[in-house]
Amino acid sequence: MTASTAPARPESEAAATSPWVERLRRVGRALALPAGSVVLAFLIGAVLIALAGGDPLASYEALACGGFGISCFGGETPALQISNTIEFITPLLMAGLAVGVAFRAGLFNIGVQGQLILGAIFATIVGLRLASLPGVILIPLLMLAGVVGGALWAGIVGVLKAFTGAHEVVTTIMLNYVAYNLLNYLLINGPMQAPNSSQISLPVGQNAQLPTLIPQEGLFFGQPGGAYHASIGIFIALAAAGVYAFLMRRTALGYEIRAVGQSQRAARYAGISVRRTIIVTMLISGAFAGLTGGLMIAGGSLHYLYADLKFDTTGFDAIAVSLLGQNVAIGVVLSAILFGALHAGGLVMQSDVQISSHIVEILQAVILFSLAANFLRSLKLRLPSLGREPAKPDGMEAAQAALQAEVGSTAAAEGDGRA
Amino acid sequence: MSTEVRADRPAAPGGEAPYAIEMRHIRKAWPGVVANDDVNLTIRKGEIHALVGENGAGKSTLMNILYGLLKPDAGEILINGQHAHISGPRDAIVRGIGMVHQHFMLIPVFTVGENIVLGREPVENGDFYDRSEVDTRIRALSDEYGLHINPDARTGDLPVGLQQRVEILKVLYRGADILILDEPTGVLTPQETHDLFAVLRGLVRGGKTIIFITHKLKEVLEISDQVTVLRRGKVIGTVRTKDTNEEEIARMMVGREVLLRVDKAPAKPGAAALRVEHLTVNTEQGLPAVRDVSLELYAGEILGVAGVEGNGQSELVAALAGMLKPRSGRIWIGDRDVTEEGARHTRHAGLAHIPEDRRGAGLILSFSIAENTIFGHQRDAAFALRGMVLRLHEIYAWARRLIKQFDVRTPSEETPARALSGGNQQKVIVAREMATQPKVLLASQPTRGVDIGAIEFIHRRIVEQRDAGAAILLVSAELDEIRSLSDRIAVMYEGKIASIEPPDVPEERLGLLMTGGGGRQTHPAAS
Amino acid sequence: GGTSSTSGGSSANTIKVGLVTDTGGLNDKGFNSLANQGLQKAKSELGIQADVTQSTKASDYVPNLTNFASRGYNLVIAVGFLMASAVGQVSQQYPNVKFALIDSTPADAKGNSVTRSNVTSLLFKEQEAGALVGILTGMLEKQGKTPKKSHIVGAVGGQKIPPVDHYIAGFQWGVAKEDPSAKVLVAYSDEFSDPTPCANKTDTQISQGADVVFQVAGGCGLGVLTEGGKKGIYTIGVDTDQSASDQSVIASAVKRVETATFDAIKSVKDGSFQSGTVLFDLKNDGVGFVKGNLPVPADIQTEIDSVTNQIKSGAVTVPDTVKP
Amino acid sequence: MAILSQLLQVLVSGDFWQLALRDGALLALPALGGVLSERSGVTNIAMEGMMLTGAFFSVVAALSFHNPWMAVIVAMLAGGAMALIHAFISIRFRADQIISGFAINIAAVGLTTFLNAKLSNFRGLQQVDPSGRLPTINVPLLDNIPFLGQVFFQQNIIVYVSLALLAIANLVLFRTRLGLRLRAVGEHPEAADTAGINVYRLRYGAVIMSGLLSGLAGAFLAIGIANIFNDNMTSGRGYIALAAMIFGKWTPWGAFVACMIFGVGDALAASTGVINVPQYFLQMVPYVLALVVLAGLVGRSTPPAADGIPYTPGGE
Ligand SMILES: Nc1ncnc2c1ncn2[C@@H]1O[C@H](COP(=O)(O)OP(=O)(O)OP(=O)(O)O)[C@@H](O)[C@H]1O
Ligand SMILES: Nc1ncnc2c1ncn2[C@@H]1O[C@H](COP(=O)(O)OP(=O)(O)OP(=O)(O)O)[C@@H](O)[C@H]1O
Ligand SMILES: [Mg+2]
Ligand SMILES: [Mg+2]
Repeated sequence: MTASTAPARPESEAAATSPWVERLRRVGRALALPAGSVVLAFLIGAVLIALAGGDPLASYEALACGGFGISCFGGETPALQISNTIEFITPLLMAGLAVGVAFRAGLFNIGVQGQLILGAIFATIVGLRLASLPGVILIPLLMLAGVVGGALWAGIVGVLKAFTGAHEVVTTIMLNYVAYNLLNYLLINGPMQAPNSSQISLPVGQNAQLPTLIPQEGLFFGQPGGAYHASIGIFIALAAAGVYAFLMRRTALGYEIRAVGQSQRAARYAGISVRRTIIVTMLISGAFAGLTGGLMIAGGSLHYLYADLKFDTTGFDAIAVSLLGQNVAIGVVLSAILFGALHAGGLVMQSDVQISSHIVEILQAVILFSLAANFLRSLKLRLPSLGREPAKPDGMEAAQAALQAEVGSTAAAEGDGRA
Repeated sequence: MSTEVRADRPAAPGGEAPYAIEMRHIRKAWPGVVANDDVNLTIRKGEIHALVGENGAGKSTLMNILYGLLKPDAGEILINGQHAHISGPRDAIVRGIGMVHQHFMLIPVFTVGENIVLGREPVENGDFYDRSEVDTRIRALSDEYGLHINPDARTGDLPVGLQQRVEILKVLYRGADILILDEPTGVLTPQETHDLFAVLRGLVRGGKTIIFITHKLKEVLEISDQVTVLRRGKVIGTVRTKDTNEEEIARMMVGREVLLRVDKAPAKPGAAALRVEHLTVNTEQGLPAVRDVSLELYAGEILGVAGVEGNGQSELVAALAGMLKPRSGRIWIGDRDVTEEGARHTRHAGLAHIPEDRRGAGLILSFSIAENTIFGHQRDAAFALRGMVLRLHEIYAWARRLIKQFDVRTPSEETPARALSGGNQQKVIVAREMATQPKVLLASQPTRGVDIGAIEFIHRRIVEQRDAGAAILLVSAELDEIRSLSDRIAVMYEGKIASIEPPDVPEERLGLLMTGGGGRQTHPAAS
Repeated sequence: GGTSSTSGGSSANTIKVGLVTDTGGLNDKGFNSLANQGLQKAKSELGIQADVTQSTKASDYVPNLTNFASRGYNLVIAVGFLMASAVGQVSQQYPNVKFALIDSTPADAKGNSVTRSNVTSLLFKEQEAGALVGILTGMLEKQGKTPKKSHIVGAVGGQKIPPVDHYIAGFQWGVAKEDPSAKVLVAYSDEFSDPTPCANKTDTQISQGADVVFQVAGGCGLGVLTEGGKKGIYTIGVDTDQSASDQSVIASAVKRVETATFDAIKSVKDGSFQSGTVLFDLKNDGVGFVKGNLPVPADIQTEIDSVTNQIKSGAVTVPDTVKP
Repeated sequence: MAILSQLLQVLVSGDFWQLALRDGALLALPALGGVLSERSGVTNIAMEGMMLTGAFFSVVAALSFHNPWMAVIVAMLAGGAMALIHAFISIRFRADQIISGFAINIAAVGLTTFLNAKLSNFRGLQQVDPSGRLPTINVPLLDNIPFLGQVFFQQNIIVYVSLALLAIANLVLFRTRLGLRLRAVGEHPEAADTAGINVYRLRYGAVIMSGLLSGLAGAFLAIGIANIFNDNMTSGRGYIALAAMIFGKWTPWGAFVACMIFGVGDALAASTGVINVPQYFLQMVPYVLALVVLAGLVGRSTPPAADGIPYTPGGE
């Protein structure tokens, strides 16, 4: 082959020395934007708080205290605040992954709330029925039940989409409402209502509850152990994020999911079954969602199923988490931490400085706007063109020009040699 | 060469008469690339001015600037001697500039009429769209320029040749004096190109000025008065067409000598690698496309498939590749009946496929080049442990090898395919499909829209594959390509193989066979 | 830093009270709002430190209660039946913090009611208020003074939870006592916030013949009042005097959550806090009957007064479960 | 059998259909807004938030002006302002339109709840008195026709407005120059741009229209039906409208048919006392029905080709 006999080109060496630098730079660049967006959002939020008659600095101190246990001046126990935050992060992260998987295949799963409810129902049933099993068996079974419940619900969406083309936005919204009514049926004078209560089920037994990070007996950081509800559920969620990353980046299935998300036509060309991939993706998405439901029952502070789960917004907040995290595992983890901390912080902010916790929602929205609109990049883009002077080629441009010149001359040499 | 046409026109501008267009010191940079670097271009009134250059030379960018779609970083534009501030296509339209874009600007779900009048729609009773007025005007226009078309046809249903016609009518409808045609012949058959040239000559006679972008040097010589060559964003020079030749233009474009002809030894056909019996295939919409086709393709030969676009070639290839289920008939690769197997298994049986739609099917533009080099092979043992876990190390090594072997010009294997020029994108596909040493290679329009340097390269590779024993089915709208590469030529007409011819068949006979043995091709919408 | 966040700690004799709403939030026009009014009154009259946290999800209950308890608040008020087990849990972990639970007794993990030495349950005999508006309704029906004289009336509940059912049970009892032939339609909207389902339920009850409808659905139930007004029937408000909401409101069955909240705070302030259950009923004016936009005829008023006395004296007991 | 006859009894009642049409027409407004926005190429999932904002400000305005028309205008402006944000972020900044729409929905909840508390000192805004409510109009003579009169001619004024807007939108979208251009912009903005059409202006217009319509729906909900503002009172209707828009294949009448399924669902849910089926199963019916119809009859709905893709001239 002519090309293979050509001398090794310098740019391949350049490429060999730079990938780490390049990779670091890329990670930095990938993080810079969301981080900048968050900072910008907080600046805008500060203005809003001031307009609302609050003290931005005090509000943010309280927010940081509630979210991360730092800058606490109201007698809060940092460890407890962190525990609360972890408790909120866990379902957000899990559900965020559920939304993310679907997004990767080009599917907008607004039905995570419904899938999560089904997961919680299944998990509760297993937790109650098999209460006598030891935890090491019962907890995995309960999680599995959650997975099955969620996957079943999302699977309907996948199958309908694959075989009839029914749009997933419609089917997921419809199935949410079916799930809400199912939940009501079960819990309001229905088969799962606890005998002496209404609108809630019996709690799953001790064996079905996830171990907490801090022992329940004794005093820790000045507070009773039982006040700390953060459970090892956070590790399950983090592990799920790891699985997600591995699935997407390192497996053929993830590759196919991404291919289908980018172009169904191309996927078909490559022999990928689009139908099958859509169904599998929805099953995985539903499994994550169902696992969220399982974690809510086995972890957290309430171990029973409650009808108000239909007003819970986890499944919707997860959409924001996934979008903010740009559907990549690390991004979803970071944005779940941010949203979990904002939620926990909002509660403290209201009690500490009397700023409505609903400010937090506005803040979340501003973060999303700022990220989506990429205000920062627009600012940057606008700067160089202020002077009419055309921009000097930056490093990359210069490198590319050099490369092109080099390749050109190599090719010319070949041509000459043959002529 | 039609010298008599050139004789009709003045060889130089008449004395003081201002240029139709002057572009001065135009600069436009994209991130990482300077697409236009201090470009000066002057177009005389009433001439056909060809603009040529390799892929990515900056031709489209320059014309998009002229048409107001892009804002230059620097430079100025004069139209008919007057400074023109063009801040959007509307300004260009007002100044009598019309443009037929490289990628059609047609709305598939609209009718032909709606597409043509869009932006200058006749209305009645206030704002109501006046369909009968549209029909009248389009018929008048069609008659005037001999571009017949049915205004009520749905544009997406038309073959590309007719879509091209719609594009030109759009420009004429707006009364443009200066027409920019960006690769208008890229998708046309020789007959359609011929027809188009007749129209262009008519337009010039009627006083219009035309800027014409193409990769086909023959067309440059046939139709233009002047040629401007761009290379990597810079003007290399402008020459009078009658003072130059193909070799010179090619050298200006590429910066070196280019082999314009493929050297190849006679084929040594082996056993049948692909057999097709009584194959009938419908389009995705369920319309008959391939009717009862039988053929045998031998190892070590190139079978060219010629035909006017829309005569079933695409569906034939899709069926062979397992992307479209045939209605009846059977397909064998070697001894394996793959009729029902689908794309994945057909691939495993040894078939490779360079698809005609490279951006829509052959690549995932957002994936890296490395990821694209395993597209369709993502579950192969070489790239995935047990078909499940990707072996990234091997994949990157593989990608680097292909990049080197196939001279893909890219900063790295992690660059997204989107960032490559069209020619280099095509090279990635060619590399991937050839590297598996397939038994059967379906090459569909393998050099469409690719510059001559890359065409030369791809042609060489196809011949090498043949010599290595692959059976190659080459589908192309380029008769030159078909004739110079093929060992046998099958002509498709209305879903059937009209005839199989030797490679030295006269062009006239091919043309005749492609149009049903005589009469002009017609399409129901072209009436 | 903010002034309150730095000084909140420990000035010796201001007591700190934290209030945790349920997911209805402070604007619910129902018991969250009323409890907050009680809290704010205590703040201005008793000079306490009063802080509020709104729960947006059920999973916020425990963290919110814990937040106040862990910071040494003297009293943590939990508003609403749905927080029973959350209070049961947190009160056990913080035996030195006092809790007041509105509408329920604390519950253990299994949902069984438990007693805690640091929890006071503020319970209301809603059925007694429901009974009085039931008496009014029944008498009007019996005397043919309702818009349609149909002997059919309705009640629209928010969710099927005890505080709601108590009201409805009392209403059923009162109506049946005066007009045994009258039928009481019962529906639940599953909503405390969106008024439309309540309005729609009312519509249906009206088309079934109801000419007096009792709302027991908080903010959602306001839809009952306006829909009733539009359709020309009588309606009855709940929790507070709602006669200003619509012309159709002929009376309201009230429950003095603000008073109960205030009293609980006061008991902590003056050291008279007692664990266990505090019952608010007709006798202690914790629930009651308030007139609306219809002049109550003397005979009916007499009957209402007499039933009130019978209930107060214990001569009659009003049932608290809804008859199917 | 008893259930069937109960169902029949419900289905022949004028009350039932009156209610179904009212709720259908309520949903049709944001659904129509969605159709316009997405036809122009801007994905819009923000109807929920724009509607909630409209509802809130209609009540604020009705309480201060005691005039429903002023309130309607204020509500539409409020919805339009939210839409303007969405348009600005989506069009000017070429943002991911799902993120932007989602942010609008979150912001609307936060904003209205916060302001509700602020303005009412934590008691919730007052009930709107009759002077501030949108009137029900009985069309003279026609309203006396048995059954049909009640269903079609004894409705809130916004029901008539909603139906008229549907008809007008359908005409504009498919018969006029403006409609042709709007659809062109949503299918292939480059083609429209190169034909001299101002892509941005049309997109801004369509998105803002969706805000005006959603704001109007919010006003209808708050001062036509409920006469009150409660936090989060739209309770997912914007999402139902979104589903209806897709279900109806991005056409005004298609969306309206879908809205009517949900309107009937609302009416059914209200009939629980009459039909002897467990309430929650009855309430599932419209959603299950929609699923079945979608899967069986409607099938694939293809959005406008450029829906959700920000436009950059020349691919810049
Ligand atoms: N077309 C496809 N699209 C998506 N996933 C697929 C596809 N084909 C196979 N898979 C998944 O990959 C797994 C491994 O592939 P498999 O072992 O089936 O490959 P193969 O041996 O080449 O094919 P076959 O067994 O059908 O001959 C399958 O079990 C299935 O889960
Ligand atoms: N939207 C864009 N963003 C970034 N780079 C671009 C863009 N459009 C063009 N370029 C780059 O600008 C250069 C010139 O592109 P242009 O399309 O003008 O080439 P061309 O001469 O028309 O090529 P072809 O013959 O393939 O059509 C190329 O390197 C191309 O990659
Ligand atoms: Mg080009
Ligand atoms: Mg196998």
